[in-house]
Amino acid sequence: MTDNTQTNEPHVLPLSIYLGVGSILIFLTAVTVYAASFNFGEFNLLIAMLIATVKASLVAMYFMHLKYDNKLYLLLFLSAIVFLGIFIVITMFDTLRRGDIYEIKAGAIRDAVIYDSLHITPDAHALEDSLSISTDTTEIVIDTTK
Amino acid sequence: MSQSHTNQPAFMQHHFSDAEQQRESAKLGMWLFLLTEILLFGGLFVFYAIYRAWHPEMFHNAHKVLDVTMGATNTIVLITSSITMALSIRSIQLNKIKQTIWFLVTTLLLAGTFMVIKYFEYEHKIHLGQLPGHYYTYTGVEGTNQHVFFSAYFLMTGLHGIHVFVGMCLIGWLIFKTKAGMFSSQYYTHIEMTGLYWHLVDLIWIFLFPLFYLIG
Amino acid sequence: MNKMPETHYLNATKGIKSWLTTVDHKRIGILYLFSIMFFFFIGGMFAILLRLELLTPSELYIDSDTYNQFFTLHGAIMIFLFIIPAIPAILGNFVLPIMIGAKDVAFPRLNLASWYIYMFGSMFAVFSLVSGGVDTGWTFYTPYSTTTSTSVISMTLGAFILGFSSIFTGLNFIVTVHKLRSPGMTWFKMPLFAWGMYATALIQVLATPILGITLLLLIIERTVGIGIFDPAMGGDPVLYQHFFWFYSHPAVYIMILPGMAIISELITAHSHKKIFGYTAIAYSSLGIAFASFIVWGHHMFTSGQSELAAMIFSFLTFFVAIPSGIKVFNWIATLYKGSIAWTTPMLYTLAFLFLFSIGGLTGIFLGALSVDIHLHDTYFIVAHFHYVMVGGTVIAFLGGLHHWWPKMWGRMYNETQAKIACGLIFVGFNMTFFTQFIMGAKGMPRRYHLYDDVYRPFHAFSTYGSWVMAIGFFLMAYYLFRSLYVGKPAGDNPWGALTHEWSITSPPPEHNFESIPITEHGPYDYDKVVAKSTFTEK
Amino acid sequence: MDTTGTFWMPPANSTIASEVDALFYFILYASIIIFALVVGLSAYFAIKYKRRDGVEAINSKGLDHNVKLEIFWTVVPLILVMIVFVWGFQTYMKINVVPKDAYEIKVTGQKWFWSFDYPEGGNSVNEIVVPVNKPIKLLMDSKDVVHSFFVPEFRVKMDVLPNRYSITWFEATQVGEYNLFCTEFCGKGHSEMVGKVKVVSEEEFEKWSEDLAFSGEGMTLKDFGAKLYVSKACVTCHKIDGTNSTGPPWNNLFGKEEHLSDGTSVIVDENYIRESILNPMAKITAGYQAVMPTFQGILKDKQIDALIAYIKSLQEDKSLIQDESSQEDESLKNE
Ligand code: HEA
Ligand code: HEA
Ligand code: HEC
Ligand code: CUA
Ligand SMILES: [Cu+2]
Repeated sequence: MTDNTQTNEPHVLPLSIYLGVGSILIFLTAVTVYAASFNFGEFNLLIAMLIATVKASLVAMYFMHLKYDNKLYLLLFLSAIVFLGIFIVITMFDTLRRGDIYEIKAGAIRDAVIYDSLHITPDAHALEDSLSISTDTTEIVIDTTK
Repeated sequence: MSQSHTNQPAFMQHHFSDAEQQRESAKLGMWLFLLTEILLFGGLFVFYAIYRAWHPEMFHNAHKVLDVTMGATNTIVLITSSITMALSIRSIQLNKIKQTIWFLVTTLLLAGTFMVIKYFEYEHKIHLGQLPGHYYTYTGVEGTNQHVFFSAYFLMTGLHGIHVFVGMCLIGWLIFKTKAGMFSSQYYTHIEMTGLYWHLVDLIWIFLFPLFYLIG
Repeated sequence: MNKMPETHYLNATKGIKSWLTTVDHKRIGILYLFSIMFFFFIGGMFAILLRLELLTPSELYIDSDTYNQFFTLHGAIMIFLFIIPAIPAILGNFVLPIMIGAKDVAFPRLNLASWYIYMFGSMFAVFSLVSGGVDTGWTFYTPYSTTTSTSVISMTLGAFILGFSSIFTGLNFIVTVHKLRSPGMTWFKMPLFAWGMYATALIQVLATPILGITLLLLIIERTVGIGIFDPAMGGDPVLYQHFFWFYSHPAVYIMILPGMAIISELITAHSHKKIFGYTAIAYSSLGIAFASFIVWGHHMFTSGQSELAAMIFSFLTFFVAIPSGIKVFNWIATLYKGSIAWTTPMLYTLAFLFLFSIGGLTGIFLGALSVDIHLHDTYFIVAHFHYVMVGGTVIAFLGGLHHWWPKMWGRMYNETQAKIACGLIFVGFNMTFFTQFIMGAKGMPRRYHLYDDVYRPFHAFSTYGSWVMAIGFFLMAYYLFRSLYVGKPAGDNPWGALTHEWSITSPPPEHNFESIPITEHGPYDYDKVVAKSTFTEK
Repeated sequence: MDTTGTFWMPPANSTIASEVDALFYFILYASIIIFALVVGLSAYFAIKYKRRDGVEAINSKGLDHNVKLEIFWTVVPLILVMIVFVWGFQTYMKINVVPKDAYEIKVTGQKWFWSFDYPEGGNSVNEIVVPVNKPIKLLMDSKDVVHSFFVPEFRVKMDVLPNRYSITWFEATQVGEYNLFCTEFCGKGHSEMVGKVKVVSEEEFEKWSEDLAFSGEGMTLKDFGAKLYVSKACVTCHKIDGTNSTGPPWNNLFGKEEHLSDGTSVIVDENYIRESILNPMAKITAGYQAVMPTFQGILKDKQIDALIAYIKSLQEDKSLIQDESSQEDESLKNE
């Protein structure tokens, strides 16, 4: 497009940007799959999330044009992430810190009711019998059908 | 800013003073909508995070039953569809209608591929009883409350799948309307908005993939 | 005597169809007015019925199951169908675009869609009402809500759908405020009502999706048993409370911010004085909006959340009090040396200052950890939230309704009757709920059908108060309806106010403005500009 | 219930109570001052500057902000609330940290009654008896939904959660009987899920806990059953005068043909009653909801036998009862 007189003329990015970003994304996918085949212990999560974040930022910045558009959109986008972060972090201040004061087990006392009737047999064909058991033993099943 | 309604293009609505204002409004509205989408999914990410932190071993054991090859293929399929979607917008910006349609069709096909692969994954899990909640009957995972992992898996990929499906409908509609000549480099708001939506769907998958398939 | 304009938005097109397909923000506001007031009436009737039952400590005329459904339906209807949409959807829709000099909201069709979504969602609520009711409390705490046999699903589905209506209204307002302000109206020349609506809309857009996903998870937990909230399935009920309050605490500011926004308008318009501390009020709205997101856990001090989390939440809770205080003090300073007209909207404003201060200050009791341990889930809480919601939001809403009523219909209500109704509501309200502070502090638990005899005098007095209040509301309904037919034409600017909506005819023309207005003076420049009042009682 | 105490608060009968009250009153007085300021000023202005006919706006140029004033009313409330926060938090920690030597009682909440297990092996329902001036630790959990343990006179409240333990403690300072409320909504009987806290002297407690392990020796089975009928809270749902309550009435129950919700019917005999007590969900009587809690683990065999004997004694047509216990006298029926 050479004629740029119109005010609402779009901002056209060169093809190379799209293709370049696209290849990086695919490359990073390969990297993250490869990285997952090693065990970095605690860092597994960190590495995977780091790569995912880079990929997500590329998509947001180039495909979604955040880099070129009104910065208000970027602000909105980030605020969603920030509020989500607040939600997760503060909730974890609860969920991971219960029983700080006491020595008691602050977690669940027993497993979910469905395991009462699940036989631990690594055989997928146990499917049929365990299904029939699990539908008539738990009161929850009865209640929810109402 | 002109207030007169004469010599305004057909797509203009009366309460906007010019096309730029209309376009900007649509875009801001769309971004706000995307923000609500992020938070909607966000609730499920919180679900995932809390339970993963509570049962790290179980999550680790359970994730092994997912098929990394299928997941990775789907990631690549979805990323590619994001590229073609972006390119379709570029084409319409350059007023190349044919090319736009071609890219949109490719996007649609890739989305379809994604859904087919997803279908096979689900099918397999349903067969094995690796299902959420009361329907969980699989016994090959060690740990406590394994069904929670599959609850998270089905909820998150399921909600994502619904979004892909909605996206496919939108893209189909775009193809139809582009053919009918609704869009040009002067006016392509709908394609742009659908594009933003589609990239967001892609973006969410970018996180779902490692969280479920790779590290669990 | 004033004359009504020949054509205006009410008579520009005619027939039911023209109303049901309208995209005019003013008409949509009116549609909301009638539907929301209808549900206010229903919710109010449940309140009167449950107060009647509480007249005596033992069973009077309904059993426990029915009582439980009454307070649940009362709470759920009042919250989801009345107070959250009330001010934004009715008054916001009607005045916000005109105030900022726009011809409509940014997405008129989405606006209409919001109304239909509201009606659709309310249908589910009504359905759950007729299909056996709900008895979980408006909070739907698990695992009770996942095991009770009542229609929890249709009620939560209703709330889920109503959430979308709320989101779309918020989204619309944000874009409208950003993109459709008239030339010359900078952010800091915007009326404070618009600021308040904007801050509210931000919360609506950011918090409501979480409600959506929470209720969805609840429904799925109930049907499939995914094991997130139900302990029998390995879930955690306290986590449900986090999810619920992450939305529902910000939601209480979705309720009060619009109320505060109205008060900011009324207090200047009826004292003809420039608002004190404009910037402080504008920013405090944003401050409240932000702070509202980080205090949700103060509803859970006894729930078994970790002590660390309780401490954080208590600490953060107090920060909401500061911007609220800033607003209150600025309003009082605005009155200083004003020219205060004792109109009905002004009376509501003064009532607001009185009641909201009590409601807000009792919030401080609840934010204090040790005191909340004692007060949690007693009638002290019930009194607190009625003081802020009814004494704050509803009073402000009624003030706003009376303020803009002549603009909406072009006619004035009967001022004398309005003042009597205002007085009845004020007195009845304090009778009903002040007693509840005392019995709450003395240990009367909430959601109790039968209660210990020592609380009897308090309950009885409270019930009498609710009758006084009900009379006030019925009187109001009577004179407001009557004014539509026999009210005197009010003229364009009955209060002599300066914001844009008073510069056009009452009722406004179909497209608000002939040409987009240029904003020359600030919304409250009463020291520079004098607008003559077009209405006198005599 | 004792109605002394202050205008606002019930009597302060635990070590923590007066501390909570002190903060309550601090906030109350501070609030009254702030409230008086807010309402006083606005009323004063509203009257002083009331609009008079003909007079338009008073010249108020320059009265639209004042930085010093604004800082003042930001900082002063901030200081106040921070005092409240720190004070509240300190007491909160005292409410939460259990003293080392506390006497531990296991509390179980269940629709809609409380049961208490003492370390000596005794068990009581809806009545918790504790020694005065001794810290009592409560280890609590729920069998079904969330309940909450609240004793206003002690200022303690703690939710009782299913599938998880929660803990609170108190130390009573006054001998007496206090109300215990459930304050988390738990369904139909929520407002009837009330009990008593009986604070007694050390000696009395000692004696009481010996009695508790009591198994009805020296009593007829039927009398023991009548006692259990009240003390184990059957009375909250089952009447013996033929009226319907949450559960079916007990008089003339034995030997009757009972219709079940699945359409079948059953003759009420010892086995059926036993099953109804231990596994109430197994057979639901038609016309009632499946809300009866299980007493598995709460009632001992002997106690169940006693209850069966008691139910039998409520049968007027003795021909339906074959064994010898029916020959016993009727006079102690309504003890
Ligand atoms: C419109 C709705 C609304 C508003 C505005 C508020 C405002 C506040 N609320 Fe309220 N609240 C509810 C609605 C609302 N609340 C509801 C519905 C519930 C119960 C839900 C349920 O369980 O069903 C609840 C419950 C609730 C609890 C939980 C209690 C419990 O269940 O145990 C708490 C605890 O911290 C709390 C605190 C506060 C605080 C600190 C404020 C503050 O924002 C108040 C700020 C205002 C002021 C402080 C007054 C003005 C300021 C001054 C005059 C300046 C001077 C002030 C100081 C020096 C302090 N509220
Ligand atoms: C906006 C919110 C709102 C409003 C306005 C009210 C209004 C009232 N509420 Fe309440 N209430 C709640 C929200 C609200 N409430 C919530 C959230 C709960 C908690 C529920 C739970 O525990 O889950 C609750 C609980 C609650 C309880 C505690 C129940 C319990 O715990 O056991 C009580 C008891 O007294 C009560 C009483 C009242 C009364 C007497 C009114 C009166 O003010 C009502 C007066 C209104 C009328 C009489 C209607 C008249 C209207 C008209 C005639 C139409 C007018 C038309 C025009 C003006 C055009 N409410
Ligand atoms: C929370 C209320 C509640 C309490 C407490 C309660 N029950 Fe019940 N009970 C019921 C209900 C409801 C039924 C009928 C539904 C059913 O069969 O489960 C019932 C049924 C029964 C039946 C069968 C009666 C028939 O007509 O079929 C017996 C026997 C019984 N209960 C014994 C007891 C005993 C013994 C206790 C106390 C130790 C007790 N119940 C406490 C609610 C209760
Ligand atoms: Cu148990 Cu309420
Ligand atoms: Cu809150």
